[in-house]
Amino acid sequence: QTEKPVSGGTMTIINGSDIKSWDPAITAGTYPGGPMDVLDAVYGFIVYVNDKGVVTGGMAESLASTDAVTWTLKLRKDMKFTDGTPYDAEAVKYNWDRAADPATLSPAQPFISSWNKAITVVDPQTLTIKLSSPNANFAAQVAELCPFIASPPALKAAKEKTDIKPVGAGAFTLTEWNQGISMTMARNPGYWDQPRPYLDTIKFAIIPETNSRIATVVQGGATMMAGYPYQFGSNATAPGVATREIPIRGINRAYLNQAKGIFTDVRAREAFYSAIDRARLMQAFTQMPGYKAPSNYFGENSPYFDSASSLPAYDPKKAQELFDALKADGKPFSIKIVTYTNSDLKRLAAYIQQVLTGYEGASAEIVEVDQASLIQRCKTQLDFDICVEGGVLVSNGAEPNISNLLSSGGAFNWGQYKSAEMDAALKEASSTLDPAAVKAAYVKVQKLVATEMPLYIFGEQTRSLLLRDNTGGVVPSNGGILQKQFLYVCTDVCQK
Amino acid sequence: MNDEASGQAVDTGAATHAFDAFLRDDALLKVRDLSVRYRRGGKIFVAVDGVSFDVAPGETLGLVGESGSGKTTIGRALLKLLPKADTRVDGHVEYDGLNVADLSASDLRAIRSKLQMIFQDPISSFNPRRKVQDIVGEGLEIQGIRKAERLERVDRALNDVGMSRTMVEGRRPHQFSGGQCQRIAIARALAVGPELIVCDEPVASLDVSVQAHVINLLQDIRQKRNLALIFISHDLAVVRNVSDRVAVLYMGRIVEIGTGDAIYQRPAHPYTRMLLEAVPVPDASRKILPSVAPTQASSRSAPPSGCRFRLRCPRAQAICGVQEPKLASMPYGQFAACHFPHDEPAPGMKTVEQA
Amino acid sequence: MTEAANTTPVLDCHELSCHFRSPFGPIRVLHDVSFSIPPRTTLGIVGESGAGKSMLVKTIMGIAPEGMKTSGRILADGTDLSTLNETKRRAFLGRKFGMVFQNPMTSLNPFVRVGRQIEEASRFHLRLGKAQAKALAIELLASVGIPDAAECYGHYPHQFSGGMKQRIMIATALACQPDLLIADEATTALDVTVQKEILDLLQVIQQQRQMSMILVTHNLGIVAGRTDDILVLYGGHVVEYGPTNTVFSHPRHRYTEALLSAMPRMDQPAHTKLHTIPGRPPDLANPAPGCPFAPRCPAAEARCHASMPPMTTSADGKHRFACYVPVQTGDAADTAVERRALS
Amino acid sequence: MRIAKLSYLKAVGVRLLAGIPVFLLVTFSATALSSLMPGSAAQLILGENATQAQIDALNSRYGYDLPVWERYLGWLGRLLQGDLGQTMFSQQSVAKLLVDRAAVTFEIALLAMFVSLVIGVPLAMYTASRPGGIVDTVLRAVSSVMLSIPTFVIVVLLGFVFAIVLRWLPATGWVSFSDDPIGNLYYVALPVMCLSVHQAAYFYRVSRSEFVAILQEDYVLVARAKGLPTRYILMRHVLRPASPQVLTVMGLSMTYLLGGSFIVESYFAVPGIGWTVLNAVSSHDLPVMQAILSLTVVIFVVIFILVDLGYALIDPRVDVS
Amino acid sequence: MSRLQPTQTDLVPGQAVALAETLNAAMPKTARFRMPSGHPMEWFAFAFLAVLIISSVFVEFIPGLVRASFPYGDFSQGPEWSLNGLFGTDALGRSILSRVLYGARTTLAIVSVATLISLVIGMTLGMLAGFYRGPVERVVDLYANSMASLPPILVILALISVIGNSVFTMMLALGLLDIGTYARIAKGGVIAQNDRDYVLAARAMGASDMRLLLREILPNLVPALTAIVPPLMAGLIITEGSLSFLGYGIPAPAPSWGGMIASSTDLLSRFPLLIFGPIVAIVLTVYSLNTVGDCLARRMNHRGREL
Ligand SMILES: Nc1ncnc2c1ncn2[C@@H]1O[C@H](COP(=O)(O)OP(=O)(O)OP(=O)(O)O)[C@@H](O)[C@H]1O
Ligand SMILES: Nc1ncnc2c1ncn2[C@@H]1O[C@H](COP(=O)(O)OP(=O)(O)OP(=O)(O)O)[C@@H](O)[C@H]1O
Ligand SMILES: [Mg+2]
Ligand SMILES: [Mg+2]
Ligand code: NI
Repeated sequence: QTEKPVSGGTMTIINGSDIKSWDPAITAGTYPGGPMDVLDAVYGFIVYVNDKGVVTGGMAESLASTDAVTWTLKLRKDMKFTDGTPYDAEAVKYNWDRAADPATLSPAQPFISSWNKAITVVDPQTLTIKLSSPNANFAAQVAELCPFIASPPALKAAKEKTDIKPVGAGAFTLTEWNQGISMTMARNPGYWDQPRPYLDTIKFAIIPETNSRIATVVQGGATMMAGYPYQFGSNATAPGVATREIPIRGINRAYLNQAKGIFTDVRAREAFYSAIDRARLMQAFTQMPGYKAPSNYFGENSPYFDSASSLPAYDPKKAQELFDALKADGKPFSIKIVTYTNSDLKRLAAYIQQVLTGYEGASAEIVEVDQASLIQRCKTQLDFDICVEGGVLVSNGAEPNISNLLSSGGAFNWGQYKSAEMDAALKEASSTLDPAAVKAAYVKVQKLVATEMPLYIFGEQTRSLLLRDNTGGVVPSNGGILQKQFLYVCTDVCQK
Repeated sequence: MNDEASGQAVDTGAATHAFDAFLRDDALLKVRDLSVRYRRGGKIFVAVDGVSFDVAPGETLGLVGESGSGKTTIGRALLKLLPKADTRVDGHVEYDGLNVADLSASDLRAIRSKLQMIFQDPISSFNPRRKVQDIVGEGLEIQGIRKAERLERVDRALNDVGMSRTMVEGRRPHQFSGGQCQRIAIARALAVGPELIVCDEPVASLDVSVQAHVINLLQDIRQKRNLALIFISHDLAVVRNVSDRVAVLYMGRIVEIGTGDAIYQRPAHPYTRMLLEAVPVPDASRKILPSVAPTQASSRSAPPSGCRFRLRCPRAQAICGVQEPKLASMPYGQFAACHFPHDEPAPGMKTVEQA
Repeated sequence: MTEAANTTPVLDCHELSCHFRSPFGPIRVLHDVSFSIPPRTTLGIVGESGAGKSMLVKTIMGIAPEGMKTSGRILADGTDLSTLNETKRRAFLGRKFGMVFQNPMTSLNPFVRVGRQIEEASRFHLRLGKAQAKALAIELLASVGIPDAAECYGHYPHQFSGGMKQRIMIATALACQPDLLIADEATTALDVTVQKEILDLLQVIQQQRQMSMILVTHNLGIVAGRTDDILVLYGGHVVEYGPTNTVFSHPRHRYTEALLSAMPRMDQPAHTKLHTIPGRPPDLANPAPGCPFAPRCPAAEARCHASMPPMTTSADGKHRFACYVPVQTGDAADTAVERRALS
Repeated sequence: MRIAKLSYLKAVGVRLLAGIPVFLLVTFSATALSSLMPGSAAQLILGENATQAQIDALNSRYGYDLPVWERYLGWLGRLLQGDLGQTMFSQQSVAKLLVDRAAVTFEIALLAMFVSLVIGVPLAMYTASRPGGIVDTVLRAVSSVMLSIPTFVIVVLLGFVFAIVLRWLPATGWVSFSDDPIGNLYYVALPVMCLSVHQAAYFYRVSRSEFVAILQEDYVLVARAKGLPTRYILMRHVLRPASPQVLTVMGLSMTYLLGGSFIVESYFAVPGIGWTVLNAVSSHDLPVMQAILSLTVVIFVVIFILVDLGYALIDPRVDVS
Repeated sequence: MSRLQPTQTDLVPGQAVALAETLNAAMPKTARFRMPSGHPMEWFAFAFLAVLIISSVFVEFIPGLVRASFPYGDFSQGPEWSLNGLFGTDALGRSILSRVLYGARTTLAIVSVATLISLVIGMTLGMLAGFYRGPVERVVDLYANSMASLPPILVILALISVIGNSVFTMMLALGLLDIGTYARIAKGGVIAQNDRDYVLAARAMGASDMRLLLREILPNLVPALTAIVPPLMAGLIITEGSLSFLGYGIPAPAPSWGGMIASSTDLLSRFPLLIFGPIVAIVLTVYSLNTVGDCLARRMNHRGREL
């Protein structure tokens, strides 16, 4: 960055939907435009994972450990919430204890309750946590699952979840919330990292329709939106706009139901992999050519990438043989694809269906549900063979996503994949701080992924921002959420 | 040609009570104190008010009166055809000794073949979607008469009105002229073998040349079948031609009732006179001298006290506003409801005898 | 006819013919209708429904329905209407002629105050100012026998009874002091007593204002005693035209005769058999070549079916009829006139 | 005068009362349907990792596990106290939200109605007096095509042309009139245009056929017989008799405009009730949903009262009671 | 005393009878005696609907036309001059023309069944309400008013989100929509006819209520109801499309027009031609239905005396 940041100005970030609650304990969606993106502006990440995958200090100075068992959180001095109460170790402990209480209904409750009893407040700026077993990814998990600390009096004052007022110590304070439409926030003058934040005002606008979102940025009606290059088309080169890739790789995946149905048979999973050309599937999905099928969970430029084991490649002959074999065993390959009503996903599902019908003895049925019911349908009711959830899941940082996806009972393991070997390998990877040991463990994981095919990984993508070309200070963290305190308005077009 | 009527002269001598005088015991249809009230937008509107009359078998009773005087309402009340909602019918209608109000649905259906109706607008009294022979046979079909007999009776009825089944076969009403339609309507009424037909302005919508056909036809059939008719019309010339007796209605009440000769030659009620004088007569030898004084019709919903005609009446006096005149016997045999009835012959009325 | 200084006919029609186009060829509704109305006289036009009465007066007023083709000459007060363009003609007619329509319920605009409807023609044609026009309207209302004329000026049509509405219509037609008042079945929709009042009113007004008048009706009783001349239309043809008295006492055309005897009369006893006219009115779309009445005529001869009888004039020259076998009266011989040479 | 006023009041009262059953039926059905809907707001609040037990717990905390009628009566009771509740997620007052959003929708709807009237009615008048002419034929064809394009297609096409290709008009967003009148016009243009395409054609068709029918009326014939100029006849004798019909259509078109606002607002991200209710349905924001449904019913009732009163004003024959 | 019907011959067959009808029609003062204009467009509308219905019913038998689900060419190709490529290919390389025709089948089936449902229920309710008035009428009015007070999309949206979106539920939900409209029209027709002399005449003959309703009144309601069926069907097609547009349409495998438009809307700025085929189909169909409705309505008016 050669440009010198200046203070002042307003930015509008377009999201696809509004947040549902200000409860810092209830967090979901570490992706740009997700709820955590908005909460970050008010609460600020206590620590965040930067785009290199390194845990970096945010509101706290650091969260670190030498043995992966005892973790020390160092807070900054004299931090205050906007209501004047101190942002200190007690406040942090209060927030985490609250989240560990089942009555709070926090989705991170199982994670936090496994260690919150072991929190020791050393002094107002220091807090130690002694884990029961080593976890090298603890800091990353905190950044993902419980990064937001709200003013304890504000939390106590709220009777119900939805009563919670957003009182944090983050870069901005909420001034107006027009539910479902827009949200306006003003600079928090008491933010610890002066002169940041640079912006006077930050706005979140909600526009559900992708084309309208893009057009709005192009016309200058908003500053930025997150999306994928394929969506931008020629708008990416329109005057006044720029695109910025968020260098965090994610995978497009679908869940294969291994609790019941045809996919309990590994041959069926292999057949499915062989039957479809995943590059072409991605092309159908995005309507852009030039995709390459990912060979495994980690991408080629991931430090953990292992070229030895790779997922089955497109092989229609093999697929047909497997379908026939399955049929011979009395297991005709006829699957139910569950997805939600989004036109890209519909296209994806329709493509799968179209390809499968090309095989003899294979067929697929598509079930569309609305986005809110998808989780219920797939995760709770297990009523699917293959469940496609939109979006990409960040995979280069390994944890916590990899465990969530692949370990038995993992939060994202909708397919109910269960493998003791896999669990052991994952545990091994996260219980050491030695990079070589971690890599070795992940080689095992990749081998298992390639042979057991716990889920359907069909594409890899990075997100991009479509933004006005005078937007500076773009610092992505976690799944691509911008650290908003760094944003500033360039006087002219920003230099790279 | 006025032979049948003479046999039915009203027996005035025996009457002791004026009210009963024009009523008889041997009548086919007895109407006593018939009142009909409509409710319109919360207000009660008396369309027919205490009307009593009789119709003997084979007799024709003409009902005349201005528009809105309640002629149609009376006709429909007799046949129980008034809308059920917002309508109240009081009084007593007796047909052949049966009180029509008390009849069960099936008895009513049986009686409907005896009592029939012909409407003013022949075309609209036919269902445009149905074929003419079905329309004529409908009453019989409802009575459950077998097809063979039905066809035969339809033929007979059509013959009576001077048509034949081949003429109507497969056709719909709108393919016939007004006069033909009215004949078909008559055939429809005749097919069920009625004893009394209520004709509600059956010729009002017809041209003079066609009207004559229909009137003659009705007369012939009446004679042949000994039908009783209630003939509603506002055309006094037509009523004169067809009726044995005439009742003059004014604002829902009978103001004068009696034989045609009496009413037309010696009208007692001033209203009857006014009506008769207003009839345009196709006689160019009489130059008409216009009178200019406009008369004001009284409000129908809030009728004046006493005699309802008094505001328009040239003879009205104080008593007319106080006491309501009752129907009373007049020297020429008719009954009129007037305190100061006329007894001289109607001016300018040429009768056959005088001519 | 009345003697007068100015004898230019108020209206003079020469061989007026009208036809509509239809998918089955032209429908001729009027055939060579000729007549004239001297000042201060009343003409009755009678005929059955569909005979073309309304078409005749509408054609004269220039308000015939779209798609009607007209030929023939109409002279109003000596001016040939065909020399005027559409707008001028309408304005001219609006001033010279007043018209009262059949149905008073529909011919007054329910949305416009009656005063306005009465005065608007005078404001356009006579260029009267607001106050003047209002005064005129009130005066007209009073003259047609509306009590409280000044108050009624601001009322809407629905506040009046049918008879009153027809009086208002008459007032409307009188607004420009027309030379001729045309009443097209002006009383058909009214009760007998009201009908009489309206007819009387028309007659009085005609005499007061020295106008001419056309009474269109299908009821022969109405024209009897109220008109000077009478024109009988049948199937679009003039079948008889002459002084009212003569036509009623000595009808010459078979149709007129039949019509008169088909009417029930109050001076006949009950149950008198009426004379009927067999058959039905002519079908305008498929006209027979001969006399339109021939198919129904008891006296029809072969030539009646073959060609239209010429207009014949009676001895006194006033009574005309188109019949080969007219009803004989024993009077002097009739003269057949060359139709083209008529008036 | 006083009596007249009173009778108006009474007429309004009677009609309002008649609207009550409709109101109850609609709002009750909304409660009933919402309780049958799969998914819940709790799910959305808690996020995707929440367990079913957690969701149920939150639902019962908000009283969404009560029987339908209890919930409904509760809502009704609060409504009677003037409390429409608060939005599920942002804890705004629903009443205030409703006012803000309805103002936007009304502005768009009324402007669209105005534009359509101004385009449709004069053209109708012109062509009705010259039936069969070239303008008539062309407009007839154009209007029937316009009537046949679904609103969502119009929205997509006009949005594409004016916002995406030409970039003349904003693709999304809203500036309220009180903040910036000119900006408001800029933002309102595209939504109004989209809604007017259909409405203008509709008004044109209806009023043309009404004008044609009235031109056949006897009283128009009378006016022509008086020799009055055509322009005068149209203005004085045709326009007003046609207005009850136009008024009816205006009333009916409000329903269309509200329905159209769903699509227009959600496509152009305009903060009106259409978009709000769509959001509310998909996010299970019951208080908002109920409030907007109630509002639509009330709007409907009020519009019909206004139309009725309008008849009474326009048509001297109509008696308010 | 009042005016006559133009009397016409009953013995001259053929043309004269037809003419009599025409004249009958011409007589009421509101009717114009002009040949109904816009005839070419009406012909077009009838022909288009006929072609659409036939080709969608027999779509499998159209020679050379690929199946709707068949990957015919590359993704998102523009139109080309061949049967299958006439409208181009969609985002999955399927022939848009073929999908439009198969979609016509789905759309028309849904809309027809929905119309049938609402017509039958609405007509029955409306007739009962008009005939018996009283509480039946109040219930029907309540339903009709409630439906009319809500934008149809909202109603359907609520229903679909409860009963799920399949072809079948869509039929049901759309079927509920127009019941009120049909009921209202049937009710109005019955009330108008109730005072008609022919109903009175049948009553005077002793006809039972059932007979009056079915034999006398119903046949005369049919024209009025048929005339509004096409425009209401057009309305349903639009509603179905709007739902798909909002993302609540019928699910994927069944091609429907609304769904096709919705799925191409997202790609509009990149592949504007994709949307062309289904829009043409939907606009032409709605246009034709409206035109046919107008035509029927006019015919009905011309018949003069029917209702
Ligand atoms: N269904 C009804 N509801 C309310 N009022 C009615 C109803 N039918 C008739 N009336 C009123 O009752 C009065 C009598 O009507 P009715 O039809 O019996 O008169 P009428 O003598 O037959 O008149 P016309 O000569 O016009 O046929 C009229 O004032 C009419 O307005
Ligand atoms: N618009 C029209 N197109 C074609 N023919 C018409 C039209 N209007 C009227 N006619 C025909 O013209 C003939 C004359 O009609 P007109 O209205 O003049 O009759 P009328 O004598 O006034 O009858 P009525 O007594 O019924 O008023 C009728 O046969 C009618 O069928
Ligand atoms: Mg009557
Ligand atoms: Mg006429
Ligand atoms: Ni004799």
